[in-house]
Amino acid sequence: MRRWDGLCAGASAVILAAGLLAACADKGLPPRQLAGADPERGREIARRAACGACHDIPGVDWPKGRTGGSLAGFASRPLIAGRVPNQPQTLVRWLRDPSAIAPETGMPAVPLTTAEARDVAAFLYTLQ
Amino acid sequence: MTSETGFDTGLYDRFPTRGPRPAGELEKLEDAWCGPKGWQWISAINNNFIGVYYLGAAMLFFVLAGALALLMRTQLALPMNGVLPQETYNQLFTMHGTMMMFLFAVPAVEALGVLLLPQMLGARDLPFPRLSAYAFWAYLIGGLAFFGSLFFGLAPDGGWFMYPPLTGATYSPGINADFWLLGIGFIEISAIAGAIEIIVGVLRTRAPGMTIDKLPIFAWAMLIFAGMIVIASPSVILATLLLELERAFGWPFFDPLKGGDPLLWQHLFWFFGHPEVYIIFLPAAGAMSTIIPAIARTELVGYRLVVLAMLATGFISFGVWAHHMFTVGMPRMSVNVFSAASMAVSVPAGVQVFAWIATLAAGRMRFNTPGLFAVGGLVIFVVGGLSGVMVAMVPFDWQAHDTYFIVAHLHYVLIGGMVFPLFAAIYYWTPLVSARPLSERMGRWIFWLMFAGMHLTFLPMHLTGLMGMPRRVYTYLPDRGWELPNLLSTAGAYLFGIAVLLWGIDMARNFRPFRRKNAGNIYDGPGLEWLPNDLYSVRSIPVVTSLYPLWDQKGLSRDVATGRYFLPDNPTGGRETLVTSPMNAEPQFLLRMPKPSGWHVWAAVFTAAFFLLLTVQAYAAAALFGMLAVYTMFHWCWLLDRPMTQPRVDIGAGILAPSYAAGPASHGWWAMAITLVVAGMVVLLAGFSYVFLWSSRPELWKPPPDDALIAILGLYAVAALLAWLAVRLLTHDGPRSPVVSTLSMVLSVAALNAAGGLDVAGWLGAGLDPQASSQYAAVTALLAWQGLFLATAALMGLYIGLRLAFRYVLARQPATFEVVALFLAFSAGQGAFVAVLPRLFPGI
Amino acid sequence: MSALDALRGWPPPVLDPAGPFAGPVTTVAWVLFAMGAVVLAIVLVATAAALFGPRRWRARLGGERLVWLGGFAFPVVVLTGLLIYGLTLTRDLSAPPAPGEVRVRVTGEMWWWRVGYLDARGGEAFQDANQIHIPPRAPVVLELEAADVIHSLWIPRLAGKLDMIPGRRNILRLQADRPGVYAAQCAEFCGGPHALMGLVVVAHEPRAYAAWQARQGRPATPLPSRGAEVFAAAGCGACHTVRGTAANGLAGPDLTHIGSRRTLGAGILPNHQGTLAAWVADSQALKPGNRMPAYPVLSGRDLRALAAYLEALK
Amino acid sequence: MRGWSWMLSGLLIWAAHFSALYAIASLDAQTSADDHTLWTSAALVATLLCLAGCGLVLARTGFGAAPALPDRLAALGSLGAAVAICWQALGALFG
Repeated sequence: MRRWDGLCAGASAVILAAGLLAACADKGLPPRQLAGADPERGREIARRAACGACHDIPGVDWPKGRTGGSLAGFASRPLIAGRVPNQPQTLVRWLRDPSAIAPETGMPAVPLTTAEARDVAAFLYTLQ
Repeated sequence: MTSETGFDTGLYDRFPTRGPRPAGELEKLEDAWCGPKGWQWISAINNNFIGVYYLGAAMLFFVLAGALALLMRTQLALPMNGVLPQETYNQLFTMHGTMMMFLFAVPAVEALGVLLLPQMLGARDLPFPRLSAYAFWAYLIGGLAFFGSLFFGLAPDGGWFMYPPLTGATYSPGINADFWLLGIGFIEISAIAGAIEIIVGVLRTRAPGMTIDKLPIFAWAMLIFAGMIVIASPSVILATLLLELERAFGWPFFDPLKGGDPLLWQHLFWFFGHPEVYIIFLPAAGAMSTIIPAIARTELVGYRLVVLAMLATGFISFGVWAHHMFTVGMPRMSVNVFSAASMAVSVPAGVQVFAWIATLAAGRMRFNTPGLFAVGGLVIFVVGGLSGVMVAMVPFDWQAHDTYFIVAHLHYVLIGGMVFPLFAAIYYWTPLVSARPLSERMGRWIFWLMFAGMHLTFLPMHLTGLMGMPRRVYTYLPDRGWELPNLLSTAGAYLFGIAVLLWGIDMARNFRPFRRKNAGNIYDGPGLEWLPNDLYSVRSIPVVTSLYPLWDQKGLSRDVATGRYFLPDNPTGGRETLVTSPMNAEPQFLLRMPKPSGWHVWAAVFTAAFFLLLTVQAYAAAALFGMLAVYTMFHWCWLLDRPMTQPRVDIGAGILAPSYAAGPASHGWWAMAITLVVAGMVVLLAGFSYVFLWSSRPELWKPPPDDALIAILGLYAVAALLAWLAVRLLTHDGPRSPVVSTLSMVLSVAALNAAGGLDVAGWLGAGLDPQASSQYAAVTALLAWQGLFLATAALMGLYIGLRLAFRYVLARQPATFEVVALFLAFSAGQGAFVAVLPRLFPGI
Repeated sequence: MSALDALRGWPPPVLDPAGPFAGPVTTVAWVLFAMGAVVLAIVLVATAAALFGPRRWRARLGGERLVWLGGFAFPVVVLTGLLIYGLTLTRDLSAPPAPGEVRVRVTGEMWWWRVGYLDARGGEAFQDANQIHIPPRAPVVLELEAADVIHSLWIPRLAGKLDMIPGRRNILRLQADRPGVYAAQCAEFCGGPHALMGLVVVAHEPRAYAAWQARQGRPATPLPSRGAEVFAAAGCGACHTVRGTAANGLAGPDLTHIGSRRTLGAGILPNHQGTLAAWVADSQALKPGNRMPAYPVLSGRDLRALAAYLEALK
Repeated sequence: MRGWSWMLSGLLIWAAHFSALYAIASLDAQTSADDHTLWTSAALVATLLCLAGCGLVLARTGFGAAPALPDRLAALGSLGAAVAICWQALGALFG
């Protein structure tokens, strides 16, 4: 019985902590809404464009490249690529031509239309 | 029926004898055949022990190779899965195929033969008990070392078919490929040893009266199986030798830059590799043809048709090897002939399947576990046979070849044709060796799980193949639609795995071997193996008058158990069995057999160590262990053909038989003759390879030395003559016979070596450099092969000389001389072939 | 239609032929499936009757007559028919090429495909890699060779497979009846990342084919750029050729028109700046064991410039 | 040995035919295309010879009427071999 109590207590603590963190995240970052963008379509576009060739992306089985780092938890990151604030409009611009924002980046322009880039951005914001 | 040996078959009427048997007879027999105690179990040479060890080891490798398959299926469950890295996967699929074929399937059926044949034939043991024990130990040690290579990342990764140039030194620089080449070469030697045992056993140790038309169908199957091993495995031995020579010394057999041809490997490999499938299938089919009549309680319908079907399979399977090569771009006429032969080989399989169905209809099937496995195997095998007909159609094969369609096909054939029959056999014959039968209830569960798992794994693979998935891929890209069938296959594989696990539990709970009392004939089988038996096999060797003796010969069990037939005792005091004639099974002589000893075990350990050390390139240590192996074998032979005192003995009912035989009547002569067939096949295939290499790049070939061909041939002829003379001089039985004939034998050895030396000298004079071209490599290989025989001949000369010194050379015991003379004569003939072919072809 | 769309599994490519060298094989496949289904049904019914049938049926089945009929006569008749069908088809499908057919030499390498387009005299006009462009509705002759180990070229919708064997040259004919993109892959285990050795066959409209041919035959005309400098400085030219520049390596694929290819890494990735950069930076993560080393030393700016340069090589 | 050769005679004839056709096909591939007809006829001759052999064996066993196992196996083997030989000949003709 004692073991079970301990487990329950531990689980409650974890849940509590997660809730607090989520609350903080909500407060600390501006809302990331992209009107009319479809995250599911974005995932498909990201898969087709093989963004995974450089990034490990949760929800995309393959490829899983190492060059650009993992995109897990992208939604809760304050910065894009550690450089610019992680805001929807910036992200859409970043996806289409990163070098216009950060000339020293190694990420090339990905052939996406603005609408496609918005979908992909919406998808990336589902990566909690 | 006319007599084959001059034996009066009227004497059979003296059996069963009447009156009580003398006291102490049975105790003497038990004493001679008592099993080893404690640690001595290693030295056991009785087929009751070796057969169980052998089958146990084969099943161990089945489980291990199956575990590898589960790992692979786990990796393939999802596209671009990361469970196994690429290198590991490539090693696993290589090991899975290799182990299932070489370490499980062939040894398992061979073990079944070793275990069952003596009992089925009414013999006390197989004729060369130490040879089968040697074969087992060599196989176990070699197999474990081979499997162990996985844990060091040294496992071969070129596929079980090992195609060069991928497996050559350039593209497989590590010792992984060497593990395969030396390991498989070594294990084939063990398979050949077992085959010799089985051929001589089936032809020469049958119970009197068991004429060829009363030979149990399983024995027929094992006989054909063993014959096929003798013809087929030389091919893989030669292939592995050539590739190892290319890897180690750069002799270009397969390297196109120097006139070699990668296709030579494929021809040699599949000339072995396709018959291999039938080598595996035939004994299992023989088991089916034994079990189905027993389960249906009726005679096998079309016994003769089935025998012919198995013989035809044995023959035609040697004409289909190139159907594994329909996509290599062979000339169309060859392709067509091979396609026709591939269709032809399916007819005998159809005959057997319908014979089983007819037998089931003629009798009344009992749905016990062996019966379920037999019928389930039949259904699965038919599906595999049908997809086999499909891929025998060349245009369809162009699409299906090397895809998952083939993976499905071959697993249906092998699981339906071999694994299910093997499980039927295990359930059917376990009561023969175990004090308890296996559980019927668990057996049913195991059957249905295995049957369902099998179909769930392999049925979708037909589709996966048609969807474009090639074989031997460690992963696949998403979006090709291959996800679902692959996931199903993986689920099925786990189901199969659970069935095997349950079987392991059943074995652990119920299998109790090596007890004095076994569970007995619980399925009411008709074969001699169900006579009451013990470590000495049957109490007395019956006269057989029926194909189903226990059903047709009333009171046989009782009479046999009370010693009323042949050999109710052991007249020479040791282990013995009766040798009979090959067609009519007329008693010929009493074969005295060895007692347990350690020499063959040491021989196996040293041979294995030799090959293993060769693989890891510890050449000095390998040479040491090679010499130790030769020494132990030498010692083992030294115990043979000792002077003996009782020339004729009573083999029952006052019938006298010799206790010694030499020449073609003796079992040792047969073993040597079969060994020489193996050697002859190797040199014949080497000749084929030579011509094949020429045909691929004739413009690169240089003229042979124009020298003493006549002298070489003359010397070889003299050698053969002297060997023949040695036997004649010995049996002439003059006062100096032993000395003169030994001298003649030694001179024969000298002449052989002189001829070989002359041959080599001629080529060296012409600038023989084995690394320079495929021609020179092939010639050197031929010469080296002959050199191996000349060295063995020299050892035999030494052996004969020592025997003379110990006064073992006796005119009335010429068996050793006959055997050595046969070997020397063969070596002379082979030497002539090796000298003539490269000198006269492709043209003077 | 994108290249990767051609790789989707349904309908199964073997049963969805797109040319006269694959179509008849599909017909054979259906005939064989029908044969198999009928025979399997016969065996199953016979087995069921033998096991469960009434005594009268079983008596009729339980004799040598069944073995003769079912095991010998029936297979002989069926197989004779099939054999003649198969032999006729083998002859038709392996007819020697006619003069004037377009010839392409495809060489299997570990683990990609060198594709050389031959001119009328049999000389190599220009080289490409990992895709084969063919004119539609005309037989094309592929001369198959291997540079290292045995490979096998399989384009299920256009023809059966044929092996590429060092020291030999095999001839495979195929024809696409419709313009389109057809997936293909290596079918013979060739070590390492054999699983990831794919390619695509592109059948053009006739006029598009001529235009493509003209464009591919020309050397590259890259503008001087930072990417070109990176390409030269990183030593890419030691393994790769870009016709019209100093890069003349032969170990890897010809990159003269890499920007115009549909796939990257031998049929495994879509081809654009992003994947080009990923491939250059760390191809080992995408296709483990392939012969191209990873280039983690390039700066972000250089990598991007290089990718842009490669993409511009149309 | 004689007994076994007789018992296996049909199958041995098959083996002879297969070997002959394999050799002929190899020679056909090795020589010029003009000789193709020659090799096809050689295959035909080999086929007729082997079929005649099968016929002889069958006749000697009274077309399978002989009851002894070796005779039966010889007869059945010849029958089966004849089928395979015809198929292989078809293959050579279509070569």
